Amino acid sequence: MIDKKLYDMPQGTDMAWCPGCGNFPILNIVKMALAELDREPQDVVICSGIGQAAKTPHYLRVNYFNGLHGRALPPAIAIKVANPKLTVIAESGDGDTYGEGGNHFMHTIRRNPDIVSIVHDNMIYGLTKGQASPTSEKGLKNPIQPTGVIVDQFNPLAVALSLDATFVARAFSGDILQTKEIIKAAIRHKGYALVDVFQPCVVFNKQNTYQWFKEKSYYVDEKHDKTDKLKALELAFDLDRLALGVIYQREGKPTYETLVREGDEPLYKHATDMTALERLIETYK
Amino acid sequence: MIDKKLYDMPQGTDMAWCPGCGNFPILNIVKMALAELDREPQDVVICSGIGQAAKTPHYLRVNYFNGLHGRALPPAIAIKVANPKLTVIAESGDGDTYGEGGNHFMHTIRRNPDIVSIVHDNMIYGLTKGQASPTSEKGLKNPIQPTGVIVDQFNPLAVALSLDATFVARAFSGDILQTKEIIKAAIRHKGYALVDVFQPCVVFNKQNTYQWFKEKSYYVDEKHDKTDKLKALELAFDLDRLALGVIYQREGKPTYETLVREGDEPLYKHATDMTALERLIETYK
Amino acid sequence: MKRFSGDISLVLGGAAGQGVQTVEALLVAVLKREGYNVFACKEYMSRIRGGSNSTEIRVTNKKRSSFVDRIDFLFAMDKDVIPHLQKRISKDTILLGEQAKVCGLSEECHVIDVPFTRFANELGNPIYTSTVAVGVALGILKADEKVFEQYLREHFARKGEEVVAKNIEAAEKGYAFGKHIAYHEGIEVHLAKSQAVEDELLLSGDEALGLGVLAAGCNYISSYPMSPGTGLLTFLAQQGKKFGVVVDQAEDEISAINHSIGAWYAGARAIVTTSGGGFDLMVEGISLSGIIETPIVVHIGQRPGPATGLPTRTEQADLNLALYAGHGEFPRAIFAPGTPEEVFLVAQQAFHIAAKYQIPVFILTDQYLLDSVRSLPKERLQNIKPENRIIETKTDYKRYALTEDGVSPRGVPGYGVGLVGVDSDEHDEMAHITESAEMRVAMHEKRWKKMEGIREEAFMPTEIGDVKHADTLVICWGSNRGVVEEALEILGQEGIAALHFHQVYPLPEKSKKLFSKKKIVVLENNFSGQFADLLTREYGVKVTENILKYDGDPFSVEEIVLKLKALS
Amino acid sequence: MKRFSGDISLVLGGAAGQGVQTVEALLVAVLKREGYNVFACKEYMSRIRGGSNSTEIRVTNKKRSSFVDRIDFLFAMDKDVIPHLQKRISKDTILLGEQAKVCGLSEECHVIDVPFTRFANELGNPIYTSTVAVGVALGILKADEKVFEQYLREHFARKGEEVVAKNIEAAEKGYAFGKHIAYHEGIEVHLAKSQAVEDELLLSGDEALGLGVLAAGCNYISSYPMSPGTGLLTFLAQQGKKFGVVVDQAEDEISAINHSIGAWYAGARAIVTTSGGGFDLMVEGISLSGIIETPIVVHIGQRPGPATGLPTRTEQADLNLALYAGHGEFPRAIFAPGTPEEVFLVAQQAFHIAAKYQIPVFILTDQYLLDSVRSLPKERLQNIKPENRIIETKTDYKRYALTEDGVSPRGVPGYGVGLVGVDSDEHDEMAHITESAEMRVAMHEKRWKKMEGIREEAFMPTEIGDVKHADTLVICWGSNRGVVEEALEILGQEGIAALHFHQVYPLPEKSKKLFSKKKIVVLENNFSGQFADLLTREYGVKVTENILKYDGDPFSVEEIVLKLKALS
Ligand SMILES: Cc1ncc(C[n+]2csc(CCOP(=O)(O)OP(=O)(O)O)c2C)c(N)n1
Ligand SMILES: Cc1ncc(C[n+]2csc(CCOP(=O)(O)OP(=O)(O)O)c2C)c(N)n1
Ligand code: SF4
Ligand code: SF4
Ligand SMILES: [Mg+2]
Ligand SMILES: [Mg+2]
Repeated sequence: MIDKKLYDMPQGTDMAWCPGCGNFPILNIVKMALAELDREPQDVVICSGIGQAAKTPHYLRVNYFNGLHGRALPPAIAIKVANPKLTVIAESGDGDTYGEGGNHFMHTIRRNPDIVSIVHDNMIYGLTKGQASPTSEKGLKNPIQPTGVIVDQFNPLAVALSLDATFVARAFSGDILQTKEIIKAAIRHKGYALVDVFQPCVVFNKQNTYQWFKEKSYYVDEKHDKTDKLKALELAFDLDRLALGVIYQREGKPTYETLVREGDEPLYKHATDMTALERLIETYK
Repeated sequence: MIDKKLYDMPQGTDMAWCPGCGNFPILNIVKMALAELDREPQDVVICSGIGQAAKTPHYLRVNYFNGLHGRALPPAIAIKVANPKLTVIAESGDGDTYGEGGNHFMHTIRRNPDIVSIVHDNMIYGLTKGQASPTSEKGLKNPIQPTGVIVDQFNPLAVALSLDATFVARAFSGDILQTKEIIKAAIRHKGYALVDVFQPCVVFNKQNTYQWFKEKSYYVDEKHDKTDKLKALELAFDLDRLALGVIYQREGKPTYETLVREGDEPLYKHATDMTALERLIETYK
Repeated sequence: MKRFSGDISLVLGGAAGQGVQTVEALLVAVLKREGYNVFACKEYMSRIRGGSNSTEIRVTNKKRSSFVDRIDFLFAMDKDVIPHLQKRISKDTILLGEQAKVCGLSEECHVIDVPFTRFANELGNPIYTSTVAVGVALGILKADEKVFEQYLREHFARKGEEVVAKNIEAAEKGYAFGKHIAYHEGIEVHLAKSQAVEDELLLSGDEALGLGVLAAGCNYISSYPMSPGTGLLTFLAQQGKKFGVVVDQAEDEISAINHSIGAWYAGARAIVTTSGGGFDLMVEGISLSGIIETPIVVHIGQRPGPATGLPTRTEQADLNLALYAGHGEFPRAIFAPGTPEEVFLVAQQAFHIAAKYQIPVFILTDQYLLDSVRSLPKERLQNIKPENRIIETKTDYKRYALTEDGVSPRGVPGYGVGLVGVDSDEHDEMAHITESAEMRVAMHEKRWKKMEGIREEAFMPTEIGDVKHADTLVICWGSNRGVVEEALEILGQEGIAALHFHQVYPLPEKSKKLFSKKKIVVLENNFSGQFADLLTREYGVKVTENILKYDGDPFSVEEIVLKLKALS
Repeated sequence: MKRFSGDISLVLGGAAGQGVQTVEALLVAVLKREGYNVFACKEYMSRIRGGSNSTEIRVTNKKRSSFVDRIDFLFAMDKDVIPHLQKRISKDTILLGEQAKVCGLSEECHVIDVPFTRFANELGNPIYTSTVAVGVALGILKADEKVFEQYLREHFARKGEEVVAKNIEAAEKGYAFGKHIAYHEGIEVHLAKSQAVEDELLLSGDEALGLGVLAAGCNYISSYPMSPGTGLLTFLAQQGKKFGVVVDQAEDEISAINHSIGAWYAGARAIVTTSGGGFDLMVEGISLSGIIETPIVVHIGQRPGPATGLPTRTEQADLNLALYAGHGEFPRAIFAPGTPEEVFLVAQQAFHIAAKYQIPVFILTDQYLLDSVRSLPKERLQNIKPENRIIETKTDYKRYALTEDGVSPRGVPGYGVGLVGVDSDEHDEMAHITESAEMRVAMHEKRWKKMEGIREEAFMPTEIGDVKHADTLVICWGSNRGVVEEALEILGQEGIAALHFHQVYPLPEKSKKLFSKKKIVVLENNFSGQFADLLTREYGVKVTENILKYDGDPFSVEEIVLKLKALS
């Protein structure tokens, strides 16, 4: 096991998160999970979009691609394909992943690359100061819907399941140990793994607090059949009692990077075979 | 009942579809459905994107907004909100709706506006000459995947159900009478109604032909409980036997245009209340 | 003794979440009520808590609307304020804050210990620190107690009697302390009050924009949050209900623009608001508006790019983007107001031009302008009567009728017996797809024909100083009006005058001659001199010098004075 | 008697799905094999079946690569061909087709009844009509039978003996008929053959691009289909496997660009291909590439806009878009090749510049160039050795190290012990978010510093004619090289020469002087004269005249000759 400290930023690194924010434990959990799974910092890439959650890669020592709002997944897939030896994690907010990035979310699931998606789900747009996100609850008052959200809450687990995602989990940043296990399982899983992590935003979301998440949620127990998709959907549809844990998992589906290319040689070593090109050019005679 | 001829284009109108294309019956069906439901041409708007299917509004006499590839739904919602008295139909291809337009597809369902989405699903990109669409079957050979499609087939019905769409149906353009009834039910339904219509592309999709669709599909029978969402999902997941008909329907969910605005006065009649504005300005003193 | 007369700059600094914005809002409001001319602008980090932000409030005898480097009074609410603002602190700056938080300064500095924590403790809640600070400032200025008490009463009314009482107590504590230190430290502030100002409006750029689009008859907004474009969306969400404005929070910017164009198609008057990055995603929609000739008004609140850049700071680097966004070619218009009254005006003009010529129209602002607050007489808000220019269609209605001036009368679905089609392909008069080269040319030229009318209606630039007789002409646009005005006044040189453009495209034919035989200096907040390039392209003007700034901060008056002095 | 010598234009017209493209492909290939210089270009409608399309094949003694209006032989496979091409048919045009399909012409026209249906019936399948047509053309040209038989044998080999035999039979039938009518109607065609040509390559713009990016070391493409950008995607999908090229069909263009930039970040060499509308959606991604300094190569196959426009036709109206796409400011480079060899060259240069300067680089082509086929000696394909310029990182690796020339050595994750971060916010050397104005300026200037190197490496324009002594200079870019070359040759005037730019941005410092004291005429396929504007901006050049075309068709030689004549 690697020393978790290896991922720590230099002392005194300024962090832009608010005191008490649910992002801190997630950061900690990710470091622990990587350490326990023995992933060297230089073999890990975190991709993120823009938002509070998306600042995560600035706070641990790994490679990172902090790109555009909503666009964490497309580069994540590409990085995995270009160098299948890397551990690739997309880490972003609920707005980033399900709102601006919704189309990539769906079509990444269809591809099933061997990457992990950790969604910091605070049910709000944090960085832009408290507008509703796709996962905001109906009725939540916010600057743009002063009388409350009028559209349905987005159901990431159900959408993932409907597209035959092979690893669908939900966690709560207030529970470090269990969440760590879930994230470890996600990293170990071969294929696209979604972990939607409830993450209290202590400034803008006064409705879905640590307390609220704690009261509303429960863990699926040992008897839960992770391979039963309809059962998983039933759990996903239940908005009154929020199931935590690995809701669904299926092994064995081929992953994108094995389908779209041959071998796993990093592409930075690749060069065009100029003799073959010469031969190809000859065919145009 | 309105005379269906009212929707006919002048004799000699050039149509860009190939002889035998599955788009022709859909066009015919839409005209019949509108006629039978007594919708005057000037009270109907068809929104479309770009593709072969998206040319539909050029071939019948109604109002239309033939916009950008993938963007049929956003203007459709807006038109319904701006003038709730209009019958608004979004009609486009599978690539347009589920590929380029995938994010709007999801977030339109969340809004539940009272519009109909008719997706001409030929499981291919027709206009651009035969590339795979999201609904192309795995293994389908095409110019960009010469050895066959490697990603999962997109499941529009399951995604719609996972987002709590209130009307989810599938039809087959080879069956005029039943498809007409399904589309009529969709138009009558209060809320977002998805009708995915199997539409053979006789030029580029030699795999999913009239014959193939006929053999693979069957209608849900009278006993089918349209309000059972898990049952509907089971049907949606079955790729061996393709269920046709209204798979799921639930009444009573408020529609977006009633939630986001007051009344149903068309906005072209609206003017700012200048006295109220004067009062508002005074508050900045 | 320290004497300040006619123009003071008071800066409040603190961490995000510390209430700096509350202090600013209260103080500015009270000062205006007291009859002082005020201008306030701010700079802040892209974070919700912590970091170091500041607000500058200028109280001046003459109306001012620009940022100065100079700080007369600095309220440091946090220990990071001093390092953060170090460069702007001089030996004349009076620093106010808790001793522990204002250390690390050279000995020359004039530091006054204000025991905020003690005051707050006495009041039983750190929340009152803000109001204490307001009081201290008012005390130093020797403001009228009755006015601010009255204001606080109104302001906190809906929070209940206790809150009102506590705040008044806090303000009075601060006020007494402020008076005391002014006396004790020999600080004298002389500022003119005027009854006219008492009755003025206090508007930020954001608010002026919100009011302007309402005046323009806007009844629809579909947008996705992005700083600094979000303000308008929030304004309309909060104020728009009673005006019947539909507010749709889009899933992304592509949805927003297509949704909004759809709304116009159906007869609504819509605006989208965003910033550069969000606008990038609307570029295809702009091209759509161009070919289907369906109006759209786009507000771009500029901030420094590329990409995420500096999300909460200011820049003017998206002019080229607005000018050339969208593949293919089609007419457009771009406004770039420099004051709240111009914001109010161009918001209406934008809707007017969009509706009349059926084109995409842009309002370019920036973080600095949107966040800045100033007092101005209500009469400066000029109304343009909004016309919707929608016709009732007849049976033979042709959406794209070829006309003399290129404008085809616009019908909407459901109004009249005609059918209204719009088509993103090249089309014929009936809006059906065409492959005819002749029809293509006819339609393309018809669309471009509209440019003549648009250009004829273009706003003339504002002349600052004696343009006719000047040999050097300073050119600015957008938010730089105030700073240029003040710098020229300070400079007081006869040979130098300025032009400010609140419409940057198209440029009016008539203003071309103003440039002839002069040395042209173009001042803008970007790296490459985008407006200078546009002047060259449009007027054939040879630009002598560019004054550019691209560090995320606005130009300061001092900076411009220096640069202009260096010219001669 | 009709005599044709040294230059014939043979046009094939028919509905989509009727095999016009098969005839073209076969005919061009056989003619090249026979030793004729060939050039072929096409125009077609945006539909899969029906409508009216045509292909022009020029067979010439001198190498030609431009479209002529003139039609010497017109093969009309469908009744719509004549009305569709009416304007280009003269009394000298020889029309070949079934009597019923070539009616409606003035009596002067020379019509030859070719009983295609009867031939096909005799052969038992209408599919053979195409090969019959090829045969007829070859008969008229009195081509060498052995050569085309051999070619057909190779071409149809994998379809089996029977298909080969049938096609040869069809071609011979046509050939005999062609010879017969030539004799009977007194048609004489004199064209020079050359052994050198036999051995040449036959390349379309699309193929040259595909081969060029392979030569550039491209190993990744993620794109979304859009005409005319799709050709490259298809090429790499079909040819790339043996080269280890990863092909990802993206769900949309936003995914494509972000995916591709991600691929570069991880060490791949990626290109995206699209057209204007799809590129609009990539605009934010371009800005991302700009700030994170991760290379990207973008191919934009231009077509007429705005929006969907004329999807299958040609235009050069996306230069401004490529120039200014992306909010904020950052360096870039834009290439616009005019011939297959230039396409091959700039594809490599684009990757070279992108990799070296870590910027977005554009290759602007258009439908006309991509679809045009011509014969050229293989030696004209010039190789640039691709360098990946990736370093192995050390522990203290800084992705954005501030350097002299602005280029920070680029590491990739997993290669070396260092960590590689990239960040779309303004950042420090370690790629972490910064709010420092000083760091912002340092990074912004560092990025712009790279422009110097990029400009230094800019390609010089190609001089056509005696530029030095000319008093009129015709400027063109992209696909218009061939037409200008030929028009100048026809014109044969000493005082007029031309420059063709295959790199349009940045422009090389050194070519500026070529413009001095000349009348400047800029010729381009758009409405507003975009390259002319760029010349004004970059060189301060005053453009005397614009020659513009924007109807979706390329310029013809005749058209340019007329326009240039009108100049003097
Ligand atoms: C294209 C674009 N649109 C909008 C924004 C502004 N923006 C930045 S973060 C954000 C939302 C963040 O919400 P979420 O992803 O839930 O992250 P959180 O801050 O809540 O962690 C938005 C709208 C942007 N940066 N880019
Ligand atoms: C932004 C953009 N990207 C790509 C295209 C090119 N394009 C036009 S139609 C189409 C796909 C059409 O597929 P589908 O929606 O299934 O319609 P079909 O032709 O099969 O009816 C594509 C990729 C475009 N017009 N605009
Ligand atoms: S705003 Fe909310 S999500 Fe963002 S850092 Fe603060 S508490 Fe966390
Ligand atoms: S290409 Fe296919 S979908 Fe398009 S018109 Fe032809 S048959 Fe129909
Ligand atoms: Mg969030
Ligand atoms: Mg399709």
